[in-house]
Amino acid sequence: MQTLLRFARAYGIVLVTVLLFVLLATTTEGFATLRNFRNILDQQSTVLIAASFLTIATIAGNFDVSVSAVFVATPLVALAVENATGSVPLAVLAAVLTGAAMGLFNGIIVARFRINSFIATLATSFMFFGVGYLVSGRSLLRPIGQDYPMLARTQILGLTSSTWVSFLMVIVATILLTRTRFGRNVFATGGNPEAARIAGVNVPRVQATTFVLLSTAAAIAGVLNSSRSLSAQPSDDFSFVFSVLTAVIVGGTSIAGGQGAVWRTVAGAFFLAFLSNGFNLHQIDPIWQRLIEGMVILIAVGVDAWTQRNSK
Amino acid sequence: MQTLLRFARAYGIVLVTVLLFVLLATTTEGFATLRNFRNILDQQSTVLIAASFLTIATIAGNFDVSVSAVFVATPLVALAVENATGSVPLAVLAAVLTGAAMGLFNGIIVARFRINSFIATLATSFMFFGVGYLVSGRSLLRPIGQDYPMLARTQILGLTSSTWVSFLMVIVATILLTRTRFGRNVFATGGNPEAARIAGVNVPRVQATTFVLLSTAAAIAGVLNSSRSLSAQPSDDFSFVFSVLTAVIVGGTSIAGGQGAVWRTVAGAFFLAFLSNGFNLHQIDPIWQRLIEGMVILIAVGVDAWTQRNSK
Amino acid sequence: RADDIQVAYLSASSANTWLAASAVEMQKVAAANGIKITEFDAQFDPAKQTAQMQDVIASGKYKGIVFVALTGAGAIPDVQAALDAGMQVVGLNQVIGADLTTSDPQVKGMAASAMAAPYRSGERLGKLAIKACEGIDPCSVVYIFGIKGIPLDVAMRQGFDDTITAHANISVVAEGEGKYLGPDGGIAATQDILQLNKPFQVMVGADQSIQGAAIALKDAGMAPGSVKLIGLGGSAPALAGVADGSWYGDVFGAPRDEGRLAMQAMVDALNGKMDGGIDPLTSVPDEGLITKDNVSKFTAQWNG
Amino acid sequence: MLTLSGVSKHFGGVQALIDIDIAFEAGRVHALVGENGAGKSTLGKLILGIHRPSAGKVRLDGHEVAIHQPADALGLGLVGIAQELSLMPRSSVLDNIALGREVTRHGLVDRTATLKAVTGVMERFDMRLDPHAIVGTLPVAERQKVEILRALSRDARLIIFDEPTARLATYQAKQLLTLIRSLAAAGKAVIYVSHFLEEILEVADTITILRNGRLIRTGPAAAETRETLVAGVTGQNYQSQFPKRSVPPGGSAPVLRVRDLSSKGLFEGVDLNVHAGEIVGLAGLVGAGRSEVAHAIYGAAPVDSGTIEFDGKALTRRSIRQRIDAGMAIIPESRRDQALFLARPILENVSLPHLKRFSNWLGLRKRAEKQAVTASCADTSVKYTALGDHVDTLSGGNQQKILFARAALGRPRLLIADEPTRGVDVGAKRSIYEMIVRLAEQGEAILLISSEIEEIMGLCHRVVVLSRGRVAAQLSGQDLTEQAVMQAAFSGG
Ligand SMILES: Nc1ncnc2c1ncn2[C@@H]1O[C@H](COP(=O)(O)OP(=O)(O)OP(=O)(O)O)[C@@H](O)[C@H]1O
Ligand SMILES: Nc1ncnc2c1ncn2[C@@H]1O[C@H](COP(=O)(O)OP(=O)(O)OP(=O)(O)O)[C@@H](O)[C@H]1O
Ligand SMILES: [Mg+2]
Ligand SMILES: [Mg+2]
Repeated sequence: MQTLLRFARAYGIVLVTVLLFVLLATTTEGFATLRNFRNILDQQSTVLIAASFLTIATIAGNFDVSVSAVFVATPLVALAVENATGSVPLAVLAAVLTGAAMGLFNGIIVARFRINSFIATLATSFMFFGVGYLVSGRSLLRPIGQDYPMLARTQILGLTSSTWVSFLMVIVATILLTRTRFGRNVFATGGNPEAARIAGVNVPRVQATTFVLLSTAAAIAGVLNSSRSLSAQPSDDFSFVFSVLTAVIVGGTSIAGGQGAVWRTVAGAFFLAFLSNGFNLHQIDPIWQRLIEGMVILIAVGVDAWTQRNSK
Repeated sequence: MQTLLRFARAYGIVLVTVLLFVLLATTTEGFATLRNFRNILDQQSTVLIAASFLTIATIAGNFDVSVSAVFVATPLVALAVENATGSVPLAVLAAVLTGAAMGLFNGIIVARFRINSFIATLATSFMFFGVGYLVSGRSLLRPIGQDYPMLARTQILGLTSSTWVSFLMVIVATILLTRTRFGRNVFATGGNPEAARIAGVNVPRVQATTFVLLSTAAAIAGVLNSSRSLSAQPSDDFSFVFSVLTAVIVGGTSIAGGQGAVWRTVAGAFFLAFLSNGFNLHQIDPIWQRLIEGMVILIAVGVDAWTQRNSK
Repeated sequence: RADDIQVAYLSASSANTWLAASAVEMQKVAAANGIKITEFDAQFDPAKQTAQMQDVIASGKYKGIVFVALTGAGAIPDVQAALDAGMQVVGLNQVIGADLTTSDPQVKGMAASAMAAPYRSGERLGKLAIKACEGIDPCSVVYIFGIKGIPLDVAMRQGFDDTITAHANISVVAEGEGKYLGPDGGIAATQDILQLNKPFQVMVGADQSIQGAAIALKDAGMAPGSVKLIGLGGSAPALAGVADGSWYGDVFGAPRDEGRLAMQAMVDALNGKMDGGIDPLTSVPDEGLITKDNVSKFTAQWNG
Repeated sequence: MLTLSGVSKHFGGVQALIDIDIAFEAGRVHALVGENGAGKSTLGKLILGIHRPSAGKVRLDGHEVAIHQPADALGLGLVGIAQELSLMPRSSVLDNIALGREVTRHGLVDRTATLKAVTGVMERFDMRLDPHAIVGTLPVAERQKVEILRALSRDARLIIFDEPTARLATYQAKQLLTLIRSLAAAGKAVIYVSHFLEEILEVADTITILRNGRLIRTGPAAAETRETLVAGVTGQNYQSQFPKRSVPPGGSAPVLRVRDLSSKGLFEGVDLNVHAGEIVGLAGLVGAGRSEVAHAIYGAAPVDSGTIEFDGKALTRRSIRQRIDAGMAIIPESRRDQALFLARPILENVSLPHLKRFSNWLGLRKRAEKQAVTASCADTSVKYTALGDHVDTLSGGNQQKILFARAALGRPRLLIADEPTRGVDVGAKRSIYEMIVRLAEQGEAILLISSEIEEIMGLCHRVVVLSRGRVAAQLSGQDLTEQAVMQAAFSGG
């Protein structure tokens, strides 16, 4: 009992997510089916990929709004290359390199020129969205070959390749954060940058690296998304980063930096996914969905914040 | 010369804004006309009203995403009341009270339950957007009388009433922040909440008050906007808070809290307004606008950050 | 050229692929008539659009405005101001005014407006649904909104409901939201709806959502055509789907025609002729109701 | 005047105070002594409304009072300065001091009147600061003054000073003690917390000893001596505060050779040698530039000219990493701002600069890391429950020892220790001194910066005195006397 309570306190968001899961599984027809779980995993894969690495950037003390712009622009690069060369590997490579370059640009601006990361990445968002327009000629792009769609949609052991990639990325992010020197430096940088510097951490480099990793992940997510939906189109849409950031923060990673975990983000993402899946299965009117979603998020975050405070 | 340099350093963003102004005035036909300035003032009025008070909330160390939702929902309340009663004062009162209540709700959640302000106001945004859908019956609302449109559109000394209201709100916010105890407490709360508490500041109350003020201001901005456009419609649109927040941050108020000024935000808002006005007058291709806007914001913020660092 | 007539094009978003297709045709008509178009990009921000309108009016150099309004009735004062300043205004794609059932201009003095009214689009979706449900009783329909609750979607749904109401065999058994952001929304909505275990025969929604639905249905192992998919938009994938039988039908959408007609109306207006309301679909075969029988008569005007 | 009866306070499972009965009287200075973590600050925080007691009663002038929050305490005239600086770093000195006491007229803050009031307080207590300076840019000692001035500017009946001299130089501490006596003479009750037993004996009328949250005894200061206090506080007897000094090394080449080091506006022409096994003191007044010199040597701050040689090799780049790899370690002067990650485990705090040693291509070798950290913590006698505990659960003295554990883990050739005993109790101080001496005996070169003249005198083989950024004297052997050091420190005058 005592240990159960201790567990609940340390892992508030997991508890809340499990409760929601149990609630839905017992009350909602169609929820606890293999197919539904496969769908949820597939639907969440792109968010998870970006969110795992946004967790790292957030722990390092930064914000990155440009995740959306990278997510929108890089698949356009991929498809432009695919349309021109017919080569899927080249397409993916081009998108990933573009993503990495965008991340490096963010990183240099934030880490070297010390511009507040929120406003810096907002500004670079405009630029990256602009790149999306330029490469696409403002038109929707579709793959010409049969291979591109298979990037996200290949079935392996009953799950989509997109899902497997998301597992991989979650694991990579977790290992980076908890089992490497880089991860320690990330926590140090976000927790107390001056102390990190004195302890020999190259703070600007750590920060820049988190941006590069994050943009690369966002590019991979973008490519998978375009593969799944067989198309990509230019837009100015910030909604992806909203979903991603919501998962990170509902998970309980602090935007103040220095604290957080990838497993938290995974729990946060699934909490939100179960919630919206539950709404859809219950056919709740979207207008009431908004009200209920708002309240449920408040409760979940409140419980998690409360347990985090008390578990110290 | 020395003092000029000192001035430039302390007021980096003002300098940048003035430079942009001079550049546009000398190169751009139609920029330096009375009518153009009147338009810019009118266009910026709603942003200025909300941004002045978002500055206060930001200095107190909080984020408020729900500004958009309040801006969307409260004019729907106003118009629903106007349509039902025909009374404009009642309509305005209803909207402002709704705004204040929404702010109080945010304030209680953030200050009392100590939920991170970003995620809390994101969650309440969903709820407030939902309120907008419910009061409007999901349709566009229009004023039935002739008075409502005059709220924003009355011409006084050549400027619209909306412009005058924005002047008033900027002044009120400035006085609150710089010349009252409340203002001192806001800086203290954002600068070091624990220290503020020890010094006898009622931190939760200060925080809640900033939320109430901000939501009330957002409601006023929303009502003026609906008066100007003779209608209001429900939506989930976050673009208003993006514009408002961009003005605050381009102005140089730190999202870390404890630092900032309303005049900075005013300069930031006009910097952005001149920029987009200049784009429009120069007929720059929208695709390139994005790229240029991103770069110019980076430069402006970079210069301001640099001068703020060096003026210390 | 210096002596060109200047026309401002106030776009809801330069990133929108439908509007980008319209813009291409507008350019052609403009070039043929010695008109220079300047595009303004509101990036879906209504406040920005109002500011752009004021800037356009203040600059004094434009003779006309082609306007894709973001706020329906909210745009009326902006249009009024432009008319008061002596400019010609042609609406494009979106209704300017509160009545979402008609293409006719709703501000006195507006030269023309080229669009398919949302309510009409809903009716057309309804007509195709009736056709798809012929001989099926009961015929269960899934309706995918863009964003449920916004006036546009409300009007469209109203048109749909009013059309199918006389047909007792048809009922809407489930709803979803596609969010107007590519096929992703449609995929997720369809996946979730399949979990309801409510059999359905027909799905209707915007092309992008239905594209997502097709992907999700296929992934769920359902044979193409086993659910009758009806889209709205006339995009390339929709026409291809109708042609190969994986889609049942589509309500045509004509961004290029719309752009051409709008610019033509602007030329007319500058020459003193007011064209009034233009529904581009009245001039296409079968009022734009596409099924396998007539799909060969249509060519897609945009990619989706 | 103020009495606490049966007061207890626990934080979760930690009993910080157990059943305390104590009375504070007007016109008297009442000192609290005890080890780190004994509960001294907690007692003060209960009075100030920062924490609420878990049990017990508080009476003011015989009436029971409920103090729920700091504002209530302020209303009753109970003020204090906290042990950890609690200032708004981005606000001005003026705003920090005046917070909550701004002069208002018609509801608006009267800035000139407020400024006048604040400068008035500065003059009255002879602590002058630029009222418009931004607090975050001030040296720690000045910040401490801001904190003190804030307390003094309120109309107080009782003032709590929680280790106010920990951040002050000796001569400033003397001034503060005089000030405290005058406050008591003016009829105020003063609670004084300090680890400097000499100070306590000098200033206090009454002394209370706390140990592990319990009140051991309260009695008149006149009845106590240094020895009785040490015994009361630690439960042990030390012959002397300082361990036996190690033998100064003979003639080897210096580990650190600094020549003509300058940084504009901070220091100029600094020459400095430290040999293996030698403890060199860097003395001077607060603001003399000692920390800046240390930072420059450590590669954490830029220099304009001069050379730094380490083990015979010139260090040219400004890179902290390079210094750490070469075998330098630093204990910075502010453990909270410059050294610790309070919300991270002890393990990570200790190993951070040395992770390369515990990494291979597979990532961190956590077991090796844990072993090494455990050993290092044992060497430096850090007291902790588990290496996974967050550092902010440790007492101040143990937090400071974490930094020694961190430095020791790197087995450095040179250790720069900047105010290493700030805020630590007598027992911990003694063990830190032992640690320093032992490290020197093991052949490490040590550069010790301290504002406590006793520390410099008790430990160092040689002392370099800085005054206004210049070397005013190099003293060793017979020349090294307390008076000579002080004279040199003030010489830049
Ligand atoms: N906010 C807190 N949460 C949990 N434990 C606390 C808290 N504050 C103090 N403690 C614990 O209470 C005990 C007493 O701490 P306190 O700060 O009063 O000691 P102190 O005598 O002032 O020590 P020092 O000389 O190091 O300042 C310690 O064990 C400490 O770890
Ligand atoms: N952040 C800062 N900004 C501006 N000036 C500073 C800053 N920190 C220190 N100074 C100035 O640099 C000089 C040296 O300060 P420093 O703190 O190094 O002195 P110190 O001898 O180490 O004193 P101590 O460590 O005892 O406080 C002082 O004149 C001080 O005012
Ligand atoms: Mg203490
Ligand atoms: Mg120092």
